[in-house]
Amino acid sequence: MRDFVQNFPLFSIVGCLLSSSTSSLLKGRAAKWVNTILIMCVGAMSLCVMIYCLKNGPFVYIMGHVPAPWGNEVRGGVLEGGMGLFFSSIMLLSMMGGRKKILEEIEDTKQNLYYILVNLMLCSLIALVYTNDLFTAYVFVEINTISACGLIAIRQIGRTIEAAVRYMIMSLLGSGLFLVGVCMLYDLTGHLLMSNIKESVALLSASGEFREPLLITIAFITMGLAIKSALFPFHAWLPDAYGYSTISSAAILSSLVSKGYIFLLIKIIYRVIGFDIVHDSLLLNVVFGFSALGIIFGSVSAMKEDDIRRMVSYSSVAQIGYIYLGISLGTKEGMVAAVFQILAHAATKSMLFISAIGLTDASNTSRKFTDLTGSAYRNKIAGMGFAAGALSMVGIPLFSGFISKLLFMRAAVNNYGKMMPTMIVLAISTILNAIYFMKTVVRIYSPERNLYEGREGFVKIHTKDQVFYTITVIIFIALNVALGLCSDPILDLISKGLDMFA
Amino acid sequence: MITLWKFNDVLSLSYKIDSVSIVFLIAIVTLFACSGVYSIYYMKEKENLRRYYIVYMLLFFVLCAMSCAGNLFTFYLNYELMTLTSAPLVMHEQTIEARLAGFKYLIYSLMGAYCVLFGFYTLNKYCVSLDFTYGGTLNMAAVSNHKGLVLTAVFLMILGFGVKAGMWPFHSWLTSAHPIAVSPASAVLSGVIVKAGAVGIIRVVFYLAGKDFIEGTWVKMAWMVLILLTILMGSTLAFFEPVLKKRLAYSTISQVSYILFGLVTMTDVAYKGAMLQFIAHAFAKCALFLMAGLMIKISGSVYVKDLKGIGRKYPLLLWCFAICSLSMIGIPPTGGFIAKWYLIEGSLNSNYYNFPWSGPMFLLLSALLTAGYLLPIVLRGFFPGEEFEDNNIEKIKIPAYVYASIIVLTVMAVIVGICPGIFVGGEM
Amino acid sequence: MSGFLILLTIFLPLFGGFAIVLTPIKSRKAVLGLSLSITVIAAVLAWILILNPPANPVILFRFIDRFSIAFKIDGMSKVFAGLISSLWPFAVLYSFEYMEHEANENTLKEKTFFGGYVVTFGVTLAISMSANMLTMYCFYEMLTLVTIPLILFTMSREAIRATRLYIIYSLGGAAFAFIAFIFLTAYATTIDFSLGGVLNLEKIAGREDVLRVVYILAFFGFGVKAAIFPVCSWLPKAGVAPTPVTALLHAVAVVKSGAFAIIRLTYYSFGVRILKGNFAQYIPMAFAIFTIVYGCSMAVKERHIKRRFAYSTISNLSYVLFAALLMTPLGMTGALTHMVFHGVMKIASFFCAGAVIVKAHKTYVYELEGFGKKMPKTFFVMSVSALALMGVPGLCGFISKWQIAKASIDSASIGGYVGLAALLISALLTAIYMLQILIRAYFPTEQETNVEKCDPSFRMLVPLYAFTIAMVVLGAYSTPLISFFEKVAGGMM
Amino acid sequence: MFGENLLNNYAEAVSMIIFAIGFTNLLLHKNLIKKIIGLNIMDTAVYLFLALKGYIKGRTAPIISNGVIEADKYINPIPSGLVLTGIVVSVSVTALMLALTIRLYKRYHTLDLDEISFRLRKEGR
Repeated sequence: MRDFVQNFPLFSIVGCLLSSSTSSLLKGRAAKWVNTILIMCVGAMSLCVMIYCLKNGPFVYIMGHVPAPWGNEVRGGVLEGGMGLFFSSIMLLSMMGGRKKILEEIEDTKQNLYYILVNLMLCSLIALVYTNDLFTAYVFVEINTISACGLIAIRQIGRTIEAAVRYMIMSLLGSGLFLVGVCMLYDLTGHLLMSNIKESVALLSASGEFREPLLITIAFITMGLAIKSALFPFHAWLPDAYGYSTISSAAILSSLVSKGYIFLLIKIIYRVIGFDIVHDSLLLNVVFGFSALGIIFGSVSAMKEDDIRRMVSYSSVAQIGYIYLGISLGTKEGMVAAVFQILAHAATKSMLFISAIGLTDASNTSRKFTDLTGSAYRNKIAGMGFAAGALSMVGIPLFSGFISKLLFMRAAVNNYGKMMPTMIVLAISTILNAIYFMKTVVRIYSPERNLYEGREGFVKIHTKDQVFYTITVIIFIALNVALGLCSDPILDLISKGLDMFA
Repeated sequence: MITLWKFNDVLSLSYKIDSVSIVFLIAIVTLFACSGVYSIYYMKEKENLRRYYIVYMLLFFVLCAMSCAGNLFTFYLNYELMTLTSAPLVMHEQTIEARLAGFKYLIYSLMGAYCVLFGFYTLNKYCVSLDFTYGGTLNMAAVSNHKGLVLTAVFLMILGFGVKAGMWPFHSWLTSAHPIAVSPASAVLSGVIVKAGAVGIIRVVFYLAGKDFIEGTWVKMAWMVLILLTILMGSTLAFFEPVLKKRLAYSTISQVSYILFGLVTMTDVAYKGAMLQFIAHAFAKCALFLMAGLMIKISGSVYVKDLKGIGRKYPLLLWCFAICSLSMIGIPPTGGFIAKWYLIEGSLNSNYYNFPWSGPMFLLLSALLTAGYLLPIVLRGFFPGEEFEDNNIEKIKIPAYVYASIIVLTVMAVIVGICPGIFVGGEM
Repeated sequence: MSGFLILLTIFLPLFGGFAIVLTPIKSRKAVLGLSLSITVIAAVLAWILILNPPANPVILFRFIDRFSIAFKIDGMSKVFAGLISSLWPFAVLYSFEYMEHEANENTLKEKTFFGGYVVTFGVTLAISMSANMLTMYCFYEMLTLVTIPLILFTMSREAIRATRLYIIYSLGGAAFAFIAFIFLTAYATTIDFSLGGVLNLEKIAGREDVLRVVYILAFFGFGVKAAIFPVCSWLPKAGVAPTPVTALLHAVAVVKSGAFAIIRLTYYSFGVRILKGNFAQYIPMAFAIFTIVYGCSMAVKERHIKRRFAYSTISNLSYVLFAALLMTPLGMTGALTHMVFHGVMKIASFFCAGAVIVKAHKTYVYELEGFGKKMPKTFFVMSVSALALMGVPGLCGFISKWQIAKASIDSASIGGYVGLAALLISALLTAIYMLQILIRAYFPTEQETNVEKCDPSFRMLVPLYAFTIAMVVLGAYSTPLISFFEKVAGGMM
Repeated sequence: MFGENLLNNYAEAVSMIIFAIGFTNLLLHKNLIKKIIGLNIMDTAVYLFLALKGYIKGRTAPIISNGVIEADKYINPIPSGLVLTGIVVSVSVTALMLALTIRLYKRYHTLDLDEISFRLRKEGR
C-alpha cells in the first residue's frame, strides 16, 4: 500500500489542469488568487515529496491500475521534488514582482486568460519534472510550448506576436525532432517508460547492435531539447520573446521554461539512455563546442545592446551555454554544476528582469541606457536588485554566480581534455559579463545631471507605492545570497538526487 | 678609522685619513677659503645670499667628509650629497639657462652615481669588506668564476666617477654648468668637485679592486683610450672656444684627464704625478676661474676677444693669469711642470703596448694646444696692438682681499712646483 | 579569545564603515570622530594581534566542502597588516581637511567617502590576515567593489570612465586568478597558505607545464591590481579620485594587496620549487623588468602631478614584483622591504601633491613655480620623499633598493643583472621627474616678492611630518625591521 | 549490405524523407502559411512512422469484430493511440499558429516573416 504523499505529484498536475479550466470562468482578480494559491500548494506538495524521498528513497507511481510496461507512470525523487519546489517558488516570485505590469499591459478581458496560461505552464513544468513516460513528456512539452507562446503573445504589440511566432516555429522544430527521437527509441526498444527503455538500451549497447540508430536517436532528442532551450545557434527567437513580453512572462520564460527542458534532458540522459553511454558518445563534444560558442557569443551580443532588457535576455543565452557546458563535460561534477547553475540562473535572471522593469518604470518605460542614467536613485530597491543580480552574474563571492562558476571550474579540472578551453572560456565570459553588467550598474548609479528635471515619466518611485515589488526583490536577493553562502546542503541534495536517477 | 653610525651589517658611516685624503683636504680648504673671501666681493649685489652661503658651507662640509671617507658607502653617500648641494650653486642665477644647466649637471652626475651604485652592489658581494685598503679587498675565490661581472662593475664605476671628472663621452655637463654658475662656484666646481670623480676612481681602482686585478684587462685598455681621447678633445675644443669661461671649462676637461692618465698608467711615479697634477691644477684652475669672473665684470663681456689690453689697467691680475696659465701648460717652475714630468716619466716606464710613447705624445700635443688657448689671452692683454682704444674696459675698484685670495692660489700653484714633497711624500 | 579578536579587528571597520554611511548624523566633526576612532581602534587591535598572534587560524564559516573563510596571522600578514594599520589613521586624519575642499559641504558625499574609506581598511586587513586562497580571493573581489564609490567620488565623466576601466580590469584579472585557485583545489594538498607551496607533487607529475601556465595566468590576474605592464593603464586614470584615495589606496592598499597576493601565490601556494628556473619565472620577470622602465618613462612624460606619481607607483610596484620573482628568500626580503618602504615614501609625496591641490589648486608640474617659498613645510616633505624615491643613501629608499639589489646580485642570473640595470635606469628617471618638480619649486625663473604662505593646517601636516620622520628613521635604523623580514622570508615567523 | 537494407525498410525511409521535407519547410520558408504546412507535413511523417511501427503483417486493427478476441489477430494498439494523441496535439498547435498568423496579417498585411521583423525594426520599439 502506498503512502499518501506519493499521490502529490499527480495531485499537483491535475490540480493545475482543473484550476486552469475553472479560472476560465472567473474574473481576473479571482483568477489571480486561484493562481497564487495553486502555486503555493504545488510548492508545498513538492516540498513534501522531497522530504519523503529523502527519508525513504524514490518511488514510482502507477497511474490507473495498468502496471508497466503498458501503463503510464509518475516518478518522484529528491531532485524532482526539489525542482518542483524551486520552480513553483520562482514562479510565485515572478508573478508577485510583475503584478503591476500585468494589470497595465494586458487588457482586462484577458486577465484571467493570462493566469490560465500560467497555470498551464506550471502544470506542464511539473509534469515534465515528474513524468516517467517519454510520450507524456512529449505531450507536456507541447502544452508547455503553447502556454509559453500565449504568455509571450498576450501582450498585444507587434513585437510580441512576431516573437511568439518565431518562438513557436523554433520550438515546433525542436519538439518535432524530440518526437522523432522518441518514436525511434520506441522502435528500437519497444517501450515508452523510461526505466524499461533504459534496461533494453543497456542490453543493446552491450550486444553492440544498432549503434548508429541509437546515436542518431540521442542526437535527435538532444538537439530537439537544445533548440527548445535556446542553445547558441538556435537562440534567434530569444531576445524578442524575453525582451518585449510582459515582465512576469519574461521572468518565467527565461528562468523556468528553458530550464524545464534542460531538466528533462538531464533526466533522459540519466534515466533513459544511461549516463555511461552518453559519456563516451561523441555527441558531448559537439554540445561542448556549441555551448562554448554560445557563452562567448551571448555575452558579446549582450555587450552590443543598448536596451537593458534585451541585454539581460542575451546574457541568458550565455547562461544556457554554461548549463550545457556543465552537461557536456560528461562528469558527475559537471552535471551537479549544471543543475546548480539551473537554480542559480533561475534565481538571478528572474530577479534581473524584475528589477530591470522597476528601473525602466522609473525612467518613462524607456529601456535605453541613456535614459536609465541614475534610475537607481529614482527606484532604490530595483537598483539594489539589479546590482545584486549583476554581481551574481559576474561571479562575485557571496552570490550564487560565484558558486556555479566554482563548480564549473572544478568540474573542468577533472576533465583533462576540456580543461583549458573551459577555463579560458569561463574567464573570458567573466570579463565580458563584468564589462556589460558593471557598465550598466555604474550607469544606473551615476547621478543624472538634472537632465530629466520636468520630463514626465522620470519620477521617484517610493517603497510604499510598490510593497509587493519590494518584498519580491528582497526575497530574490536573499535567495541569491542563500544559494551563494550555504550551497553545501543544496549541493548534496543535488548529488543525492542524481544518484537516485541512476 | 672612526665609525659614526651603522645603517646595517655592511653599510656603516666611518671615516679615516690617508694620503689621498690629505691631498684632497688641502685643496678643499684652500680653495674654499679663497673663493669664499672672493665671493664676499663678487656676490655683493646678487640675491638669495643666505641660501648661497648656507649651501656653500654645506658643500664644504660634505666635501671634507667625503675626502675622509673610510669605506665605499660613506664615500658614495657624501658623493651624492655633494652633487645635490653643488647644484644650487650652479642654478643660483635662476635663469632658464641656469636651471637647464643645473638640471643637466644633476642628471649627468646622478647617472654617474647610479653606474657607481651598480658596481657598489656587485663589489658588496665580491669584496671581503668595503673599507678602503690600498691594494684592494677583492675576494679572489668568489671572483674567480664571475670575473667578467666584476670587471664590468669596476668599469662602470670608473665611468660613473668619470662623469664627474668630465671624461669623454660624459663631459658635456661641464661646459654648460661652469659658464652659467657664479664665478666662485665654478671655481670650486672645477677646482675640487671635478676632482671628486678622480678621487672616486682612485678609491675604486687602488683601494677596492686593486690595480693588479685591472692590470692588463680590457677595462684598462678601454679606460686608457677614453682618457687619451678626452685629453686631446678637451684641449682642442678649448682652442676653438671663444667664450672665456667655456674655454676654461674645456681646459678643465683635458687637465683632469691628466690625473686619470696618471692613474691609468698604474706606476707609482705616474701615481705621484697624478697627485701633483691634482693639487696643482686645483689651485691654478680655481685662480683662473676667479680671475675670469673679475675679467667678465670688468669687460662686461664673456668673450675672449674683448679682453684686449686688460693688462694695462690691471697688470697684477693679468700677471697672476699668466702664471696660472704657465702651470696649466706645464712650464717650470710651476706645479704643472713637475706634475707632467712625473706623468711622462711614469708612462715611459710603463710597458703597456705602445703606451710608453703614445702617452707622452698625447700629453705634449695637448700641452701645445693649452699654450695655444691660454697664452694669447695674456699676450693680447698686455699688447693689444696699435689700433686699440680702451673704451669697453672701465676702471673699477677691486678690493685688496680679492687680489689676496687670487695671489694666494697662484703662489700655491708655484709652491707645488718648487717643493712637491710637501704634498706627496714618497709613501702611498 | 584572540581568534575572536581577529574577527573584531576585521569586521569592526567593515561594518563600522557601512554604519557611517547609513547613520543619519549630519555634522562633519561627528563623521570624522567616528571614522577616526574606528580606524584607530582597529589599527591598535591589529597591532596587538601582530605583537602576539593567535596560534591557530579562526574559521568564520565553511563555504563548500573543505573550503572555509578562515583568518590567521603569519609573517606576511604581519608585514602587510602592520603597514596599512600604521598608515590608515594618518590618512583619515589627512582626508578630513582635504574633504573640506573636495566635498564642498555635501555631507552625504562625505559620509560615503569616509564610510568607504573605513570599509576598505577592514577589507584590506582581511586580505592581509586571510589564511587561505579562497578567503583572500573573496576579499580581493570585495576590495574591488568597495573602492568603486571612492573612485566614482567626483561623479565626473572621466571619473565614471576610470571606474569602468578599473572594474573591468580588476574583475577580469580576478577571473584569471580564480583559475589558479581552482587548480590549487584540485592539485594541492590544501589551499591554506604555507611557505614553500602546498602543491601535491606526485599528483601534478607530468602536468607541471599546465600548472606553470596557470601560474602565469594568475600572475597577470593579480598583476592587474599590482599594475604590471599590459594591464596598468587603470592606475593613472584612477587618479581622478580624491587624493587620500589615490595616496593610500592607489599607492599602498589596493596595489600592494595585488603584490601581496602575488607573493602569496608564488611563495605560499605554488611554491618556488616548480616555478623557479623555467618560463613560469622568466616570462613574468621580463614583464616586471619592462614595467619598471616603462612606468618611469611615462612618469617623465606626464605633466599632471598625481598621474606622474601614479606612473612612478607602477614602476615601483614592479620593483616589488621583480624582487619577488627572484624566488629566493633574499628576493622575498627585498620585496617585503620595498613594499613597506615605498608605501611610506609614496603616500608622503601624494599627500604633498594633495596639499598643493587643495590649498593652491595647482595640478600640473609647470604650475609649481616658486612653491618652495609658498608652501615651505609641504615642500620640505616633498623634497625628502623625492630624495628617498631617488634612493639617496641615508633615506629609506636606498635601503630597500639595497635589499633588492643584494638579492638580484646574489641570484647570479641574467634576469637578476638585467633587472638591476633596469632598477638603476628607473632610479635615474625617478631623479629626473622628481627633481623637475623640486627645481621648479625652489628656483623659480621669475622672482616674485611678497609671496603669501599657504601651508595646510596641522591635520595635514601631522601625517606629513610623521611620514618624513618614518622615512629618515627607516633609512637610518632599518636593521631590526630587515631582520624581521628575513625571518619571514626564511619561514621562521 | 546497405542498399538492400534500405529496400527492406523503404517505408521508414520514405517517412524520414517526408519528415525532412517538412522540417526544411518549417525552417526555411519565409511565408508563414507555408511554414505551417511544413509543420503538418513533418507531423504526418512522424505518424506514418509510428503507424508502420505498430503494423504487423496480416493482422487487423485492434477493434473487436466478429468475435475474435485473441491478441495475436490484432496489430499493436499503442502506436495507434500515440498517433491519435499526436494528431490532437498537432491540430491544436496548428490552430494556435494560424491564430497568431492572422493577427500578424491584420497588423502588417503580409505573411512574410522577415518583412514583418524588418518593419518592426523600422518602427523602433
